[in-house]
Amino acid sequence: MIRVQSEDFDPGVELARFGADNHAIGGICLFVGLVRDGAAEAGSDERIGAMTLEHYPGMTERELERIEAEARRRWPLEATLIVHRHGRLLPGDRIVLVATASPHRKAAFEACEFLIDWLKTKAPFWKKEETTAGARWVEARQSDEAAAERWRKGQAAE
Amino acid sequence: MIRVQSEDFDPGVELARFGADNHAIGGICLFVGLVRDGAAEAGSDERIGAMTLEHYPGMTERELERIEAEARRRWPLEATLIVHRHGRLLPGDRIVLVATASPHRKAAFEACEFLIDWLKTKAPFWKKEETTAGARWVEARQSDEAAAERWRKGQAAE
Amino acid sequence: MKIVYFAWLKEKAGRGEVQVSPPADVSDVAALIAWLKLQDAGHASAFADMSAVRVAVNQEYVKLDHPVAAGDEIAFFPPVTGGRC
Amino acid sequence: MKIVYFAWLKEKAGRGEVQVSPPADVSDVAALIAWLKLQDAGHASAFADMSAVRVAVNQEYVKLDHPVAAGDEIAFFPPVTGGRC
Repeated sequence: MIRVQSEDFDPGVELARFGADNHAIGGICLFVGLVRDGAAEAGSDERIGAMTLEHYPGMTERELERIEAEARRRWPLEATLIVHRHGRLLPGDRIVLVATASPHRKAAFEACEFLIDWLKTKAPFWKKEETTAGARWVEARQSDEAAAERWRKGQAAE
Repeated sequence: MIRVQSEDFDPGVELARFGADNHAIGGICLFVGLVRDGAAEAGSDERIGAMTLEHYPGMTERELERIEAEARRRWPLEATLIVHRHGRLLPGDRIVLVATASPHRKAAFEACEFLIDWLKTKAPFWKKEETTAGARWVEARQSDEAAAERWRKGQAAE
Repeated sequence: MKIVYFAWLKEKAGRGEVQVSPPADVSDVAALIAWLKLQDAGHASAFADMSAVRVAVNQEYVKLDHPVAAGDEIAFFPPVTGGRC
Repeated sequence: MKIVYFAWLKEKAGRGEVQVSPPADVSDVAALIAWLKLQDAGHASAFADMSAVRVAVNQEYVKLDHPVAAGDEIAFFPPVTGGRC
Protein backbone atom coordinates (compact mmCIF):
# COMPACT_ATOMS: atom_id res chain seq x y z
CA MET A 1 0.00 0.00 0.00
CA ILE A 2 1.08 3.54 -0.87
CA ARG A 3 0.21 6.84 0.76
CA VAL A 4 1.53 10.33 -0.03
CA GLN A 5 0.38 12.98 2.40
CA SER A 6 1.34 16.23 4.09
CA GLU A 7 0.00 15.12 7.52
CA ASP A 8 2.15 13.26 9.99
CA PHE A 9 1.64 9.51 10.47
CA ASP A 10 1.83 7.33 13.57
CA PRO A 11 4.29 4.45 13.04
CA GLY A 12 2.71 2.54 15.93
CA VAL A 13 -0.74 2.70 14.37
CA GLU A 14 0.67 1.72 10.97
CA LEU A 15 2.57 -1.18 12.51
CA ALA A 16 -0.44 -2.38 14.52
CA ARG A 17 -2.55 -2.88 11.41
CA PHE A 18 0.32 -4.04 9.21
CA GLY A 19 -0.05 -7.72 8.38
CA ALA A 20 -2.43 -8.20 11.31
CA ASP A 21 -3.72 -11.77 11.68
CA ASN A 22 -1.55 -13.09 8.86
CA HIS A 23 0.15 -16.07 10.49
CA ALA A 24 2.36 -16.70 7.47
CA ILE A 25 4.45 -13.70 8.55
CA GLY A 26 7.65 -14.54 10.40
CA GLY A 27 9.24 -11.09 10.34
CA ILE A 28 8.28 -7.46 9.90
CA CYS A 29 10.89 -4.87 9.02
CA LEU A 30 10.02 -1.21 9.35
CA PHE A 31 12.05 1.88 8.55
CA VAL A 32 11.20 5.44 9.55
CA GLY A 33 13.15 8.35 8.07
CA LEU A 34 13.34 11.55 10.10
CA VAL A 35 14.50 15.13 9.49
CA ARG A 36 17.96 15.27 10.98
CA ASP A 37 19.18 18.41 12.71
CA GLY A 38 22.76 17.73 11.74
CA ALA A 39 25.51 19.71 10.14
CA ALA A 40 24.60 20.27 6.48
CA GLU A 41 27.86 18.73 5.26
CA ALA A 42 30.76 17.04 7.01
CA GLY A 43 33.10 19.72 8.28
CA SER A 44 30.51 22.49 7.90
CA ASP A 45 29.14 24.80 10.58
CA GLU A 46 25.81 25.06 8.80
CA ARG A 47 22.79 23.60 10.56
CA ILE A 48 19.56 22.48 8.97
CA GLY A 49 16.50 24.39 10.18
CA ALA A 50 13.45 23.25 8.25
CA MET A 51 13.11 21.50 4.91
CA THR A 52 10.38 21.51 2.33
CA LEU A 53 9.63 18.43 0.27
CA GLU A 54 8.08 19.20 -3.09
CA HIS A 55 6.70 16.34 -5.17
CA TYR A 56 4.97 15.57 -8.46
CA PRO A 57 1.40 14.60 -7.53
CA GLY A 58 0.24 11.64 -9.59
CA MET A 59 3.67 10.62 -10.80
CA THR A 60 4.86 10.15 -7.20
CA GLU A 61 2.12 7.62 -6.47
CA ARG A 62 2.77 5.89 -9.78
CA GLU A 63 6.50 5.53 -9.10
CA LEU A 64 5.94 4.35 -5.53
CA GLU A 65 3.48 1.71 -6.73
CA ARG A 66 5.98 0.59 -9.31
CA ILE A 67 8.75 0.31 -6.72
CA GLU A 68 6.44 -1.62 -4.41
CA ALA A 69 5.47 -4.00 -7.23
CA GLU A 70 9.15 -4.56 -8.02
CA ALA A 71 9.84 -5.49 -4.37
CA ARG A 72 6.96 -7.95 -4.37
CA ARG A 73 8.29 -9.48 -7.58
CA ARG A 74 11.74 -9.99 -6.05
CA TRP A 75 10.93 -11.18 -2.52
CA PRO A 76 8.21 -13.35 -0.96
CA LEU A 77 6.30 -10.56 0.80
CA GLU A 78 3.02 -10.90 2.64
CA ALA A 79 2.55 -7.13 3.03
CA THR A 80 4.24 -3.85 2.07
CA LEU A 81 3.58 -0.25 3.02
CA ILE A 82 5.08 3.08 1.95
CA VAL A 83 3.92 6.34 3.55
CA HIS A 84 5.71 9.49 2.35
CA ARG A 85 5.08 13.03 3.47
CA HIS A 86 5.53 16.27 1.52
CA GLY A 87 5.49 19.92 2.56
CA ARG A 88 7.48 21.78 5.19
CA LEU A 89 9.07 19.63 7.90
CA LEU A 90 11.12 20.44 10.99
CA PRO A 91 14.04 18.58 12.62
CA GLY A 92 12.73 15.45 14.33
CA ASP A 93 9.69 15.23 12.03
CA ARG A 94 8.93 11.93 10.32
CA ILE A 95 9.39 11.97 6.51
CA VAL A 96 8.82 8.44 5.35
CA LEU A 97 7.81 5.02 6.58
CA VAL A 98 8.55 1.79 4.74
CA ALA A 99 7.47 -1.62 6.02
CA THR A 100 7.68 -5.17 4.73
CA ALA A 101 6.41 -8.49 6.07
CA SER A 102 7.68 -11.87 4.97
CA PRO A 103 7.86 -15.45 6.20
CA HIS A 104 11.64 -14.93 6.51
CA ARG A 105 13.57 -12.12 8.14
CA LYS A 106 16.20 -11.83 5.45
CA ALA A 107 13.58 -11.13 2.79
CA ALA A 108 11.87 -8.58 5.05
CA PHE A 109 15.17 -6.72 5.65
CA GLU A 110 16.30 -6.78 2.04
CA ALA A 111 12.96 -5.69 0.62
CA CYS A 112 12.65 -2.87 3.16
CA GLU A 113 16.10 -1.51 2.35
CA PHE A 114 15.44 -1.93 -1.37
CA LEU A 115 12.22 0.10 -1.09
CA ILE A 116 13.86 3.03 0.67
CA ASP A 117 16.94 2.94 -1.59
CA TRP A 118 14.93 2.95 -4.81
CA LEU A 119 12.43 5.45 -3.51
CA LYS A 120 15.28 7.89 -2.87
CA THR A 121 16.41 7.90 -6.48
CA LYS A 122 13.17 7.20 -8.36
CA ALA A 123 10.24 8.82 -6.57
CA PRO A 124 9.87 12.46 -7.71
CA PHE A 125 10.56 14.35 -4.48
CA TRP A 126 12.81 17.40 -4.21
CA LYS A 127 14.09 18.89 -1.04
CA LYS A 128 14.78 22.50 -0.22
CA GLU A 129 16.70 23.01 2.99
CA GLU A 130 16.57 26.10 5.13
CA THR A 131 20.00 26.32 6.72
CA THR A 132 21.79 28.94 8.78
CA ALA A 133 23.50 29.91 5.49
CA GLY A 134 20.22 30.35 3.58
CA ALA A 135 17.78 28.19 1.63
CA ARG A 136 18.85 25.90 -1.19
CA TRP A 137 17.69 22.97 -3.26
CA VAL A 138 19.52 19.84 -2.26
CA GLU A 139 21.42 18.06 -5.00
CA ALA A 140 21.09 14.34 -5.61
CA ARG A 141 23.65 12.44 -3.59
CA GLN A 142 26.15 10.00 -4.99
CA SER A 143 25.66 7.79 -1.94
CA ASP A 144 21.95 7.46 -2.76
CA GLU A 145 22.80 6.54 -6.35
CA ALA A 146 25.26 3.93 -5.13
CA ALA A 147 22.72 2.48 -2.67
CA ALA A 148 20.13 2.17 -5.46
CA GLU A 149 22.67 0.75 -7.91
CA ARG A 150 23.29 -2.19 -5.61
CA TRP A 151 19.81 -3.50 -6.40
CA ARG A 152 20.04 -2.92 -10.13
CA LYS A 153 21.20 -6.42 -10.97
CA GLY A 154 17.94 -8.10 -10.12
CA GLN A 155 15.88 -5.60 -12.08
CA ALA A 156 13.23 -6.85 -14.47
CA ALA A 157 13.94 -6.36 -18.17
CA GLU A 158 12.00 -3.31 -19.23
CA MET B 1 18.41 -1.34 26.15
CA ILE B 2 17.61 -5.00 26.80
CA ARG B 3 14.44 -6.66 28.07
CA VAL B 4 13.68 -10.37 28.47
CA GLN B 5 10.11 -11.09 29.45
CA SER B 6 7.25 -13.56 29.12
CA GLU B 7 4.63 -10.83 28.58
CA ASP B 8 3.80 -9.50 25.14
CA PHE B 9 5.11 -6.08 24.10
CA ASP B 10 3.55 -3.33 21.97
CA PRO B 11 5.85 -2.40 19.06
CA GLY B 12 4.02 0.92 18.65
CA VAL B 13 4.65 1.90 22.25
CA GLU B 14 8.29 0.81 22.01
CA LEU B 15 8.73 2.77 18.78
CA ALA B 16 7.05 5.89 20.17
CA ARG B 17 9.58 6.22 22.97
CA PHE B 18 12.54 4.98 20.95
CA GLY B 19 14.94 7.82 20.26
CA ALA B 20 12.25 10.38 21.05
CA ASP B 21 13.43 13.99 20.76
CA ASN B 22 16.88 13.03 19.49
CA HIS B 23 17.22 15.16 16.38
CA ALA B 24 20.51 13.55 15.41
CA ILE B 25 18.52 10.50 14.28
CA GLY B 26 17.90 10.26 10.54
CA GLY B 27 16.62 6.71 10.42
CA ILE B 28 15.05 4.11 12.67
CA CYS B 29 15.02 0.46 11.69
CA LEU B 30 12.80 -1.94 13.60
CA PHE B 31 12.35 -5.67 13.25
CA VAL B 32 9.62 -7.76 14.85
CA GLY B 33 9.82 -11.56 14.75
CA LEU B 34 6.58 -13.50 14.95
CA VAL B 35 5.58 -17.14 15.42
CA ARG B 36 4.84 -18.39 11.95
CA ASP B 37 2.07 -20.90 11.34
CA GLY B 38 3.87 -22.46 8.40
CA ALA B 39 4.74 -25.93 7.36
CA ALA B 40 7.44 -27.24 9.69
CA GLU B 41 9.81 -28.05 6.86
CA ALA B 42 9.68 -27.46 3.15
CA GLY B 43 7.70 -30.27 1.59
CA SER B 44 6.25 -31.36 4.90
CA ASP B 45 2.57 -31.59 5.85
CA GLU B 46 3.34 -30.82 9.47
CA ARG B 47 1.99 -27.57 10.87
CA ILE B 48 3.34 -25.67 13.87
CA GLY B 49 0.83 -25.29 16.70
CA ALA B 50 2.49 -23.58 19.64
CA MET B 51 6.14 -23.21 20.58
CA THR B 52 7.85 -22.81 23.92
CA LEU B 53 10.98 -20.69 24.24
CA GLU B 54 13.20 -21.74 27.12
CA HIS B 55 16.10 -19.50 28.10
CA TYR B 56 18.96 -19.23 30.58
CA PRO B 57 18.01 -16.39 32.92
CA GLY B 58 21.00 -14.17 33.65
CA MET B 59 23.15 -15.45 30.82
CA THR B 60 20.52 -14.38 28.29
CA GLU B 61 20.62 -10.76 29.46
CA ARG B 62 24.40 -10.86 29.55
CA GLU B 63 24.68 -12.12 25.98
CA LEU B 64 22.09 -9.65 24.69
CA GLU B 65 23.95 -6.78 26.34
CA ARG B 66 27.16 -7.99 24.77
CA ILE B 67 25.57 -8.19 21.31
CA GLU B 68 24.11 -4.71 21.74
CA ALA B 69 27.50 -3.33 22.80
CA GLU B 70 29.13 -4.92 19.76
CA ALA B 71 26.59 -3.24 17.46
CA ARG B 72 27.26 0.13 19.07
CA ARG B 73 30.97 -0.40 18.60
CA ARG B 74 30.56 -1.11 14.89
CA TRP B 75 27.96 1.46 13.84
CA PRO B 76 27.17 5.06 14.81
CA LEU B 77 23.98 4.35 16.76
CA GLU B 78 21.97 6.86 18.75
CA ALA B 79 19.72 4.20 20.32
CA THR B 80 19.27 0.42 20.39
CA LEU B 81 16.58 -1.82 21.86
CA ILE B 82 16.16 -5.58 22.14
CA VAL B 83 13.00 -7.07 23.66
CA HIS B 84 12.81 -10.88 23.69
CA ARG B 85 10.03 -13.03 25.03
CA HIS B 86 10.21 -16.51 26.53
CA GLY B 87 7.54 -19.05 27.45
CA ARG B 88 4.74 -20.59 25.40
CA LEU B 89 3.76 -18.69 22.25
CA LEU B 90 1.09 -19.26 19.60
CA PRO B 91 1.12 -18.59 15.84
CA GLY B 92 0.95 -14.85 15.21
CA ASP B 93 2.47 -14.02 18.62
CA ARG B 94 5.41 -11.61 18.75
CA ILE B 95 8.72 -13.21 19.83
CA VAL B 96 11.34 -10.50 19.53
CA LEU B 97 11.74 -6.82 18.72
CA VAL B 98 15.03 -5.25 17.66
CA ALA B 99 15.38 -1.55 16.90
CA THR B 100 18.26 0.75 15.97
CA ALA B 101 18.48 4.50 15.39
CA SER B 102 21.31 6.22 13.53
CA PRO B 103 22.00 9.42 11.63
CA HIS B 104 22.17 7.29 8.46
CA ARG B 105 19.76 4.68 7.19
CA LYS B 106 22.41 2.21 6.05
CA ALA B 107 23.87 1.99 9.56
CA ALA B 108 20.39 1.56 11.06
CA PHE B 109 19.58 -1.30 8.67
CA GLU B 110 22.91 -3.07 9.04
CA ALA B 111 22.99 -2.82 12.82
CA CYS B 112 19.39 -4.04 13.12
CA GLU B 113 20.05 -7.08 10.94
CA PHE B 114 23.31 -7.74 12.78
CA LEU B 115 21.50 -7.70 16.13
CA ILE B 116 18.87 -10.23 15.09
CA ASP B 117 21.40 -12.45 13.28
CA TRP B 118 23.78 -12.61 16.23
CA LEU B 119 21.00 -12.97 18.75
CA LYS B 120 19.78 -16.06 16.92
CA THR B 121 23.08 -17.88 17.30
CA LYS B 122 24.44 -16.44 20.55
CA ALA B 123 21.59 -15.69 22.96
CA PRO B 124 20.75 -18.83 24.99
CA PHE B 125 17.18 -19.54 23.84
CA TRP B 126 15.89 -22.97 22.87
CA LYS B 127 12.70 -23.67 21.09
CA LYS B 128 10.34 -26.61 21.46
CA GLU B 129 7.69 -26.83 18.77
CA GLU B 130 4.33 -28.49 19.15
CA THR B 131 3.49 -29.76 15.69
CA THR B 132 0.76 -31.96 14.31
CA ALA B 133 3.41 -34.73 14.41
CA GLY B 134 4.26 -34.18 18.12
CA ALA B 135 6.54 -31.96 20.19
CA ARG B 136 10.24 -31.67 19.54
CA TRP B 137 13.24 -29.49 20.27
CA VAL B 138 14.25 -27.48 17.25
CA GLU B 139 17.79 -27.94 16.03
CA ALA B 140 20.04 -25.01 15.24
CA ARG B 141 19.69 -23.99 11.62
CA GLN B 142 22.52 -23.78 9.15
CA SER B 143 20.91 -20.67 7.63
CA ASP B 144 21.11 -18.90 11.01
CA GLU B 145 24.78 -19.85 11.32
CA ALA B 146 25.44 -18.50 7.84
CA ALA B 147 23.59 -15.26 8.58
CA ALA B 148 25.67 -14.72 11.72
CA GLU B 149 28.90 -15.68 9.97
CA ARG B 150 28.45 -12.82 7.53
CA TRP B 151 29.14 -10.35 10.37
CA ARG B 152 32.10 -12.27 11.78
CA LYS B 153 34.77 -10.31 9.90
CA GLY B 154 34.28 -7.07 11.78
CA GLN B 155 34.34 -8.76 15.18
CA ALA B 156 36.52 -7.33 17.92
CA ALA B 157 39.56 -9.37 18.89
CA GLU B 158 38.67 -11.21 22.08
CA MET C 1 0.53 20.52 -24.45
CA LYS C 2 1.01 21.12 -20.74
CA ILE C 3 4.49 21.84 -19.36
CA VAL C 4 5.14 21.43 -15.63
CA TYR C 5 8.24 22.36 -13.63
CA PHE C 6 9.48 21.34 -10.21
CA ALA C 7 12.05 22.51 -7.67
CA TRP C 8 14.62 25.03 -8.97
CA LEU C 9 13.41 24.57 -12.55
CA LYS C 10 10.09 26.00 -11.42
CA GLU C 11 11.87 28.96 -9.85
CA LYS C 12 13.98 29.60 -12.96
CA ALA C 13 11.04 29.15 -15.34
CA GLY C 14 9.09 31.58 -13.18
CA ARG C 15 6.00 29.38 -13.03
CA GLY C 16 4.90 25.85 -12.10
CA GLU C 17 2.94 25.05 -15.20
CA VAL C 18 2.10 26.50 -18.58
CA GLN C 19 0.06 25.50 -21.62
CA VAL C 20 2.00 25.82 -24.88
CA SER C 21 1.28 25.17 -28.55
CA PRO C 22 4.65 24.78 -30.29
CA PRO C 23 4.83 24.45 -34.07
CA ALA C 24 4.36 21.02 -35.64
CA ASP C 25 8.08 20.38 -36.16
CA VAL C 26 8.57 20.31 -32.37
CA SER C 27 8.10 16.56 -32.26
CA ASP C 28 10.39 15.39 -29.46
CA VAL C 29 11.59 16.54 -26.04
CA ALA C 30 14.88 17.97 -27.35
CA ALA C 31 13.05 20.10 -29.93
CA LEU C 32 10.57 21.24 -27.30
CA ILE C 33 13.39 22.39 -25.03
CA ALA C 34 15.08 24.26 -27.90
CA TRP C 35 11.79 25.96 -28.68
CA LEU C 36 11.09 26.83 -25.02
CA LYS C 37 14.56 28.41 -24.64
CA LEU C 38 13.66 30.86 -27.41
CA GLN C 39 10.47 31.95 -25.64
CA ASP C 40 11.98 33.81 -22.67
CA ALA C 41 15.05 34.27 -20.46
CA GLY C 42 13.58 32.16 -17.67
CA HIS C 43 13.42 29.09 -19.87
CA ALA C 44 16.82 29.81 -21.34
CA SER C 45 18.26 29.84 -17.82
CA ALA C 46 16.31 26.76 -16.64
CA PHE C 47 17.63 24.66 -19.53
CA ALA C 48 21.18 26.08 -19.59
CA ASP C 49 22.64 22.93 -17.98
CA MET C 50 20.76 19.89 -19.24
CA SER C 51 22.90 17.49 -17.19
CA ALA C 52 20.83 18.53 -14.14
CA VAL C 53 17.44 18.23 -15.86
CA ARG C 54 15.22 15.15 -15.90
CA VAL C 55 12.13 14.76 -18.08
CA ALA C 56 8.85 12.89 -17.76
CA VAL C 57 6.20 12.66 -20.45
CA ASN C 58 2.77 11.75 -19.13
CA GLN C 59 4.39 10.96 -15.78
CA GLU C 60 6.92 8.47 -17.16
CA TYR C 61 10.66 9.13 -17.14
CA VAL C 62 11.86 9.56 -20.73
CA LYS C 63 14.98 10.56 -22.67
CA LEU C 64 15.40 13.63 -24.87
CA ASP C 65 14.46 11.81 -28.06
CA HIS C 66 11.05 10.83 -26.71
CA PRO C 67 8.19 12.11 -28.94
CA VAL C 68 5.84 14.82 -27.68
CA ALA C 69 2.39 15.64 -29.04
CA ALA C 70 -0.58 17.88 -28.35
CA GLY C 71 -2.33 16.78 -25.15
CA ASP C 72 0.87 15.46 -23.51
CA GLU C 73 1.97 16.50 -20.02
CA ILE C 74 5.71 17.18 -20.10
CA ALA C 75 7.51 17.64 -16.78
CA PHE C 76 10.99 19.07 -16.18
CA PHE C 77 12.75 18.65 -12.86
CA PRO C 78 16.15 18.06 -11.23
CA PRO C 79 17.34 14.58 -10.18
CA VAL C 80 15.21 13.50 -7.24
CA THR C 81 16.34 13.98 -3.63
CA GLY C 82 14.74 12.24 -0.69
CA GLY C 83 15.20 13.06 2.97
CA ARG C 84 18.71 13.15 4.41
CA CYS C 85 18.42 9.86 6.24
CA MET D 1 29.41 -26.69 42.14
CA LYS D 2 26.04 -26.11 40.55
CA ILE D 3 25.15 -27.88 37.31
CA VAL D 4 22.27 -26.54 35.19
CA TYR D 5 20.69 -28.08 32.09
CA PHE D 6 18.47 -26.66 29.38
CA ALA D 7 16.22 -27.94 26.61
CA TRP D 8 16.57 -31.64 25.78
CA LEU D 9 19.63 -31.96 28.03
CA LYS D 10 17.37 -31.11 30.95
CA GLU D 11 14.92 -33.80 29.86
CA LYS D 12 17.66 -36.42 29.46
CA ALA D 13 19.37 -35.48 32.70
CA GLY D 14 15.99 -35.74 34.41
CA ARG D 15 16.38 -32.40 36.22
CA GLY D 16 17.07 -28.72 35.57
CA GLU D 17 19.76 -28.24 38.16
CA VAL D 18 21.77 -30.19 40.67
CA GLN D 19 24.49 -29.50 43.23
CA VAL D 20 27.48 -31.83 42.90
CA SER D 21 30.82 -32.24 44.68
CA PRO D 22 33.09 -34.19 42.35
CA PRO D 23 36.52 -35.35 43.52
CA ALA D 24 39.42 -32.90 43.32
CA ASP D 25 40.86 -34.40 40.10
CA VAL D 26 37.75 -33.22 38.23
CA SER D 27 39.38 -29.95 37.29
CA ASP D 28 37.98 -29.14 33.84
CA VAL D 29 34.71 -29.43 31.91
CA ALA D 30 35.74 -32.62 30.08
CA ALA D 31 36.57 -34.34 33.37
CA LEU D 32 33.31 -33.14 34.90
CA ILE D 33 31.32 -34.62 32.01
CA ALA D 34 33.18 -37.93 32.29
CA TRP D 35 32.43 -38.01 36.03
CA LEU D 36 28.73 -37.07 35.54
CA LYS D 37 28.28 -39.86 32.98
CA LEU D 38 29.28 -42.37 35.65
CA GLN D 39 26.66 -41.08 38.08
CA ASP D 40 23.51 -42.26 36.29
CA ALA D 41 21.96 -43.35 32.99
CA GLY D 42 20.33 -39.94 32.45
CA HIS D 43 23.67 -38.20 32.38
CA ALA D 44 25.19 -40.93 30.26
CA SER D 45 22.43 -40.39 27.70
CA ALA D 46 22.58 -36.57 27.86
CA PHE D 47 26.30 -36.56 27.09
CA ALA D 48 26.32 -39.41 24.57
CA ASP D 49 26.73 -37.04 21.60
CA MET D 50 28.95 -34.14 22.64
CA SER D 51 28.75 -32.52 19.19
CA ALA D 52 25.30 -31.25 20.15
CA VAL D 53 26.27 -30.00 23.63
CA ARG D 54 27.40 -26.46 24.45
CA VAL D 55 28.89 -25.42 27.79
CA ALA D 56 28.94 -22.23 29.83
CA VAL D 57 30.87 -21.71 33.04
CA ASN D 58 29.54 -18.88 35.17
CA GLN D 59 27.36 -17.82 32.22
CA GLU D 60 30.19 -17.55 29.70
CA TYR D 61 30.53 -19.89 26.73
CA VAL D 62 33.62 -22.08 27.21
CA LYS D 63 35.37 -25.07 25.63
CA LEU D 64 35.81 -28.52 27.17
CA ASP D 65 39.26 -27.75 28.54
CA HIS D 66 37.97 -24.83 30.62
CA PRO D 67 38.74 -25.27 34.36
CA VAL D 68 35.94 -25.86 36.84
CA ALA D 69 36.06 -25.31 40.59
CA ALA D 70 33.83 -25.40 43.64
CA GLY D 71 31.32 -22.54 43.54
CA ASP D 72 31.13 -22.47 39.73
CA GLU D 73 27.86 -22.62 37.84
CA ILE D 74 28.29 -25.00 34.90
CA ALA D 75 25.55 -25.05 32.26
CA PHE D 76 24.98 -27.68 29.55
CA PHE D 77 22.65 -27.02 26.64
CA PRO D 78 22.16 -27.61 22.91
CA PRO D 79 23.17 -25.02 20.28
CA VAL D 80 20.78 -22.09 20.61
CA THR D 81 17.69 -21.74 18.43
CA GLY D 82 15.71 -18.55 18.05
CA GLY D 83 12.27 -18.18 16.58
CA ARG D 84 11.58 -19.41 13.05
CA CYS D 85 11.59 -16.00 11.46
